[in-house]
Amino acid sequence: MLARRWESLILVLLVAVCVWAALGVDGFANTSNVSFLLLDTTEIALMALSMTFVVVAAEIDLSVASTLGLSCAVLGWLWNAGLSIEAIMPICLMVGTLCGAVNGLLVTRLGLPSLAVTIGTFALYRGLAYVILGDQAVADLPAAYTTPATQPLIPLVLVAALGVGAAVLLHATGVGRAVFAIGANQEAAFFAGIRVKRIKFWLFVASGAMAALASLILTFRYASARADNGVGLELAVVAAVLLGGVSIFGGRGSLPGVLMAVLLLGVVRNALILADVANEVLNFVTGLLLVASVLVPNLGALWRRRSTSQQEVP
Amino acid sequence: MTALTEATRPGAGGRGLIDRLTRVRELGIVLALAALFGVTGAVNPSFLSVGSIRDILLNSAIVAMLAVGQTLVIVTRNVDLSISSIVGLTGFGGALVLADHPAVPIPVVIAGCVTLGAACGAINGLLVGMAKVPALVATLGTLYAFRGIDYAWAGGRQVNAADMPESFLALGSRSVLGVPLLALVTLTVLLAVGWMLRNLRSGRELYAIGSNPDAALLAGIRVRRRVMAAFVANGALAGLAGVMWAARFGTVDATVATGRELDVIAAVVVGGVAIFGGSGTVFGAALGALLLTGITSALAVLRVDALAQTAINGALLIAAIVLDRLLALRVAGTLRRRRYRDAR
Amino acid sequence: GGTTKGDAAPQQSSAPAATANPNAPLKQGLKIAFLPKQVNNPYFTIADGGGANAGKEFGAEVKEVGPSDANASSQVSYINTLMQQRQDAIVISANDPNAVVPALKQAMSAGIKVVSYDSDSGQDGRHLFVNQASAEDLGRTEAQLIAEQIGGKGKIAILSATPNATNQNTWIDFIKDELKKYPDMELVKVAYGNDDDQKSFTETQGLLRSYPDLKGIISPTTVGIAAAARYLSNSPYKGRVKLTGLGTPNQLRKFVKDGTIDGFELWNPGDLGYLAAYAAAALASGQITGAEGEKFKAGKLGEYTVGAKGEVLLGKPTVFTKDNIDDFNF
Amino acid sequence: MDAVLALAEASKSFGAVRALREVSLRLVAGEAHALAGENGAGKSTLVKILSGVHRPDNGRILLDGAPVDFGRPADAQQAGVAVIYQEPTLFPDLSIVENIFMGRQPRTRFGRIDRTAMSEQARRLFARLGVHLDPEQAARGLSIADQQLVEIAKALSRDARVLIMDEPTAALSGNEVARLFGVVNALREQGCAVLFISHRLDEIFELCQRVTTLRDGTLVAEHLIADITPDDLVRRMVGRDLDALYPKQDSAPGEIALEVHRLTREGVFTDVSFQVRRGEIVALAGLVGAGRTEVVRTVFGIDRQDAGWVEVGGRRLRPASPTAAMAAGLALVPEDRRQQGLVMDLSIERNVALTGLADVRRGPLISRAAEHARARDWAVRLRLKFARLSDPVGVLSGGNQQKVVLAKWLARKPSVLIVDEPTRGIDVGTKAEVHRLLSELAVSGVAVLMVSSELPEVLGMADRVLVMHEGRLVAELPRDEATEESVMSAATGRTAA
Ligand SMILES: Nc1ncnc2c1ncn2[C@@H]1O[C@H](COP(=O)(O)OP(=O)(O)OP(=O)(O)O)[C@@H](O)[C@H]1O
Ligand SMILES: Nc1ncnc2c1ncn2[C@@H]1O[C@H](COP(=O)(O)OP(=O)(O)OP(=O)(O)O)[C@@H](O)[C@H]1O
Ligand SMILES: [Mg+2]
Ligand SMILES: [Mg+2]
Repeated sequence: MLARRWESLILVLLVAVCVWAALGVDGFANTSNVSFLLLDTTEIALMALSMTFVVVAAEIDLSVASTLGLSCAVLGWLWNAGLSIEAIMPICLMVGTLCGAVNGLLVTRLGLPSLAVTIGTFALYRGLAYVILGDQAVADLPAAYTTPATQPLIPLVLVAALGVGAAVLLHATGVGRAVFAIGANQEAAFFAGIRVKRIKFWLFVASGAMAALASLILTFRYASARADNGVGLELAVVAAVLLGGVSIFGGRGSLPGVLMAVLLLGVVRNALILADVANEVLNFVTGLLLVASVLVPNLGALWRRRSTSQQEVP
Repeated sequence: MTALTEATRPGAGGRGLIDRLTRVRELGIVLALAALFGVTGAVNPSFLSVGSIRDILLNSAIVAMLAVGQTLVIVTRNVDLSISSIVGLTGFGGALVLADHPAVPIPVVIAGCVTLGAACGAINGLLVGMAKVPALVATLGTLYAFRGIDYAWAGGRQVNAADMPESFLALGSRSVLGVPLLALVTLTVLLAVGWMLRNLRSGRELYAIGSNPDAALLAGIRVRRRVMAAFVANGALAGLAGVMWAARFGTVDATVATGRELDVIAAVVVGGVAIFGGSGTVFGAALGALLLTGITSALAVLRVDALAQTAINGALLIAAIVLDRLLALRVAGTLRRRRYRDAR
Repeated sequence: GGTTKGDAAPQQSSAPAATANPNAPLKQGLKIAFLPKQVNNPYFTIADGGGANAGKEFGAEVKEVGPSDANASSQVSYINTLMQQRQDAIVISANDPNAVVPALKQAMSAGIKVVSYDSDSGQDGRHLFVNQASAEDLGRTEAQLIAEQIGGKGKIAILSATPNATNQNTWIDFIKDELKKYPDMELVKVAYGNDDDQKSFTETQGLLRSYPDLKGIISPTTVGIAAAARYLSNSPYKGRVKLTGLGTPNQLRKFVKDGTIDGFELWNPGDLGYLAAYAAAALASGQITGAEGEKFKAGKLGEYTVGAKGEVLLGKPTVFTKDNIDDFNF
Repeated sequence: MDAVLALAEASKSFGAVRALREVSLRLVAGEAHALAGENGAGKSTLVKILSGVHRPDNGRILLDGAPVDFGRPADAQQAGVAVIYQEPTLFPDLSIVENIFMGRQPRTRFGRIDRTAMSEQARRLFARLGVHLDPEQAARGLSIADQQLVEIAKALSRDARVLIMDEPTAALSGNEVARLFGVVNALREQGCAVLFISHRLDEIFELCQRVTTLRDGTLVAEHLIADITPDDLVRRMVGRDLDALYPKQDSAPGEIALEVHRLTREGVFTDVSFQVRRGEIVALAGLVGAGRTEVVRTVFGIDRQDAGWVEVGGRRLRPASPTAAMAAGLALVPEDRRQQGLVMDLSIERNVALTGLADVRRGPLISRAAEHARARDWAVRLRLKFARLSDPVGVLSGGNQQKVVLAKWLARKPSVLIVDEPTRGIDVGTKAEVHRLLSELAVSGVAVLMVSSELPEVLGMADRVLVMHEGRLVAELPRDEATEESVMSAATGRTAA
């Protein structure tokens, strides 16, 4: 029920910002800008979907952006090697899946904290990307793929479809229930016969696969496969997930909330840039938004407790 | 986090065993360090030369300082991602003052930076301790926010070595008895904090908080105050690290230390500090920092292909964590069997 | 089957259709936006400052926008927003020459003039490229500088930016080529400091540890050379190991004076921005279209001619030594 | 005689739930005061008010007759109130001795913690309580019982004026309880005021001089122990006459349902073999730390055995897989409901559904209706006291939480039911309830294996009693041979059967 309140909070904020931007910022409310805006959020949205599951299960995956980079590198490398793009894409997805699997194994089999593991693979996967593609930038990708990627239709349909799927999976199926239980108290979940390790493993795998999928879209959108594609995206994804109301301690969160958060961050960014707000302010606002989203409700609670306790004092 | 399958239970006569176990935990890193220096030294003896060792100490001084601070926070089951931004802010601020107001005495500048850092820490502390914002969220936010302030302040300006007084830059390169000054500073802080964490009530209470926050409240520990203190201390150390950065690298702009937070957390974790709080020592964290910077230097010395360095770095980091974990599991196993024999 | 590299259609450059009117006056109140690799970067602050000055001279409103992190694709969303703002011209230094092309193309088709400076974008993504100094000049002169500093013999190394840095990589190619003329000199390693101060610092240490008999270092990046200089200046290698490359006088004055560096080179970034702004204005005013051979005036810098592939060359780089360094302040 | 600590017309509500209504209570020096009441009657709430965890909505706390305001637990501790909470509150990463003295460690002149002095005090304490735990070992992995003992040591270590104990004996077996009472009585004679909560009436009558009864948050009555019989007390608590506490029906044992063969887990238990037939209740008795929980954990696949195997219905179980065990019809009600039994943040209904996610599905999706029905059904059968089934389990009273754990497993209709301390913290009324339930299940052909530290329960319910000592099975006693003496002597390792 906490999640409910949260979603509505984010939604209100989102609407408010959109209204403000539409009225106050010229160049915001027109189809081409909106489609830019949506496109810009595609990769983050995709990775946020799987990240939500991971965080709800009280784990975290900081290696997503590096996985994305590695997949990009593989794509460029194989493309230069003359493989057909249709053959390369599934390979990239497999690479992502593999990256996720490695994280999953280290976390579940060795019981290592995911934060530590994925900080490691964060460096490892990015490094491998450099090893594979080195300093090249592969740009001569087929227009048949790059052009549609710059149109909002396909990415949006993809995000929407996967989004709905993920939401149902998390909120209406046994697996979802299990994920929440694991996040809230994995020992109890284990005692209830839930396959904690197996489920966690697959969550990481999914996370890797999503990163790879995102990498395809990103590469085609920018018509450029490089080892350093998507550097720093992991924080954006985590930020979106947290802003979306997912508890970093696991066991709490909602997918619609996260998707709205992704959108919110995208809109704010776009609107502020249009309004010629300096980049530093932009970072500042992002940070503020993140803190405020938790702070406001908490302060409310805090204040209420204070006031009641005062009248309690005899 | 409660162990899933194996409930490790140090049994009767566990005293010696516990000691062994704790020793082993740091031993893991020490072994890794030995291996690193051994191998690298074998390939290229100059790596073990006095000069080289000094450079490595110097390089790790700052990360180690940050790792010590971070340990204080992580032990309380929190985390501070914003340190990199605090270092950036204080580092640039300090340099700017030195450049524009040469009149201001250096100790004042240093004190100022430490205070500024402590202030940033206090903001984190308020958010986490008082307003109950999860540390990761709060400090991810302030990570952006502090950096934003930094950028705004700098406005594209860069302070160069030439602009700062020699006497200040000298602090970055001076050695005392052959040991770099910065390394000594870090060492002093390390020993002091280490002693406090082990021997003072306040220190132990940090562990208690991290181990079970609710119980800590029931035990009458002033949780908020302690958490607050941890963040402030961490901020202050980050501030100090900022000055050290300026003194060491001479050229500073708004981007100083960007992204370093992950290195520091990595160091702390490699150092055997439980990411979920309650256990670990600053010494381990410092060793972790030494190991990571050692790796970077080693790769540079070993003529490893530049493109491969990041990858190897990551691989070794994981290897270190895994090694540490395997050792821990091993000890747990032997403990169980040992008690079995005792029970007979 | 499937789409492979082979059958990827070669991207034909969009030939400038419009005709130029050489004596059209510069329009008033043009909106020109500078989009550097990274804002808050001293180098670009100076360059874009130059652009702003030019703007004042011909009454245009010049602004600087951009990401604070210099990674590949972060510029694209800025290009899009600049399009929304209907700027007259975009002056860009591309982080990823390819990634920006699609967006720039859209901008161009929306009637916006695009000038790339400092770091070119894909050719069909801009009308003009204002080149700070031909890659060839830079590469070769750097090789020559180090050669004369170490007397033409001995081991040298290069401390570059990131492995992906387009500029540095082209320069390095020319450095290598020039070095062929010096049989006694050996390039032992190209190290990468990722334009990160600490990394560059550590890499320098590494170089000297692993090649104790190193004679010289070329660092074709302002960050790298500063870090290297700082390490050398308080190490025993000071003066023994020569250092040259690209740097700004303010950054390196101290080291030139204390003898760590004999000489290094750079173009004047202020002039670069200045020229780019004039080029943009000339395009937006229809003086030129970007076709080879066209001429335009760039205020105090005089007249420039558009070269092959729509390139405009700023001029030869300046070499800074202890004799002339105090004449410069940037 | 004047009250050291007193509660005057205190009330406390949690949202809709009125946990406590105008309750007054006086704790007098040198007197042990019992607090009796069903699960959810408000006992722990009262304790938490006296210890400064909760502030009363209205009403006052009086210390030596003067009103005080316990804002934080620290305040109560300053006032000399020592508390043993119903649920253990230990620091798993710290050593037992640090747990005991946290915040009050003895210090040298320079404020440095004096570790030797600390350990010394701890050892003396344990000696007094007859606890055989190594003070230097970490608290992680201690069984509930051991945790309980540490909590007791913690409370006794601060020589308090008021000692409050919320079900300290719930997980303890006979002689630990005896030891505890010995110490408490000593303290009481030194003039300490004691508040004692337990669902074991015999303990109340043994230890206390006065008893206050709560029902639904209101004070029913206060008596001198001398003036009241256990049956009256029960009537006051439950508000009705109570049917037999051990309604064991006889049932003919069927074929073997569970066979444990030479099961060994090094360091904890060794070479344990036994069988449980359909329709019989087998009790696993023993002292704390005998390894009973360990055995059932391993049988259910939580831990991996080092040797031996488990057969259910003649088919061997895959080791270390609760999922496999459940598929084979096994169910385990664990001893630690907070950590292992329940997901505190999840609602009652979701907790109940957790063990049968497959049963509450419509197609691939979860059916809230089915989920709700499943929970409602068992909530009624177990007389669960709750506001809404969608409330998080965490807000339920201790005993009611235990009921949810039972519901969660009984809803699976297991063929072999393993219960570890099934009535821990459950009130007499419900206890009878649970016992009838177990007995019915047995009659209906379920094989029941019951770990219990409560001897009367063992003797009252079991068809056969297995006794463990130091990780070994030392005796197997059929119902008619199982007596207090025979079981205890086996449990303490005096005779080996
Ligand atoms: N934090 C809370 N939030 C909401 N309701 C609560 C909370 N704590 C207790 N309650 C409710 O208050 C009532 C009294 O709970 P309490 O724990 O005092 O019962 P109790 O007498 O200790 O029962 P038991 O014998 O099972 O421990 C119960 O209905 C319980 O659900
Ligand atoms: N063989 C053994 N030797 C030493 N200590 C043991 C042994 N078996 C169990 N213990 C310790 O005794 C404690 C209780 O273990 P366990 O819970 O398995 O026994 P139990 O009979 O179920 O006790 P409880 O009454 O707590 O259920 C644990 O802390 C465990 O470490
Ligand atoms: Mg209770
Ligand atoms: Mg037990």
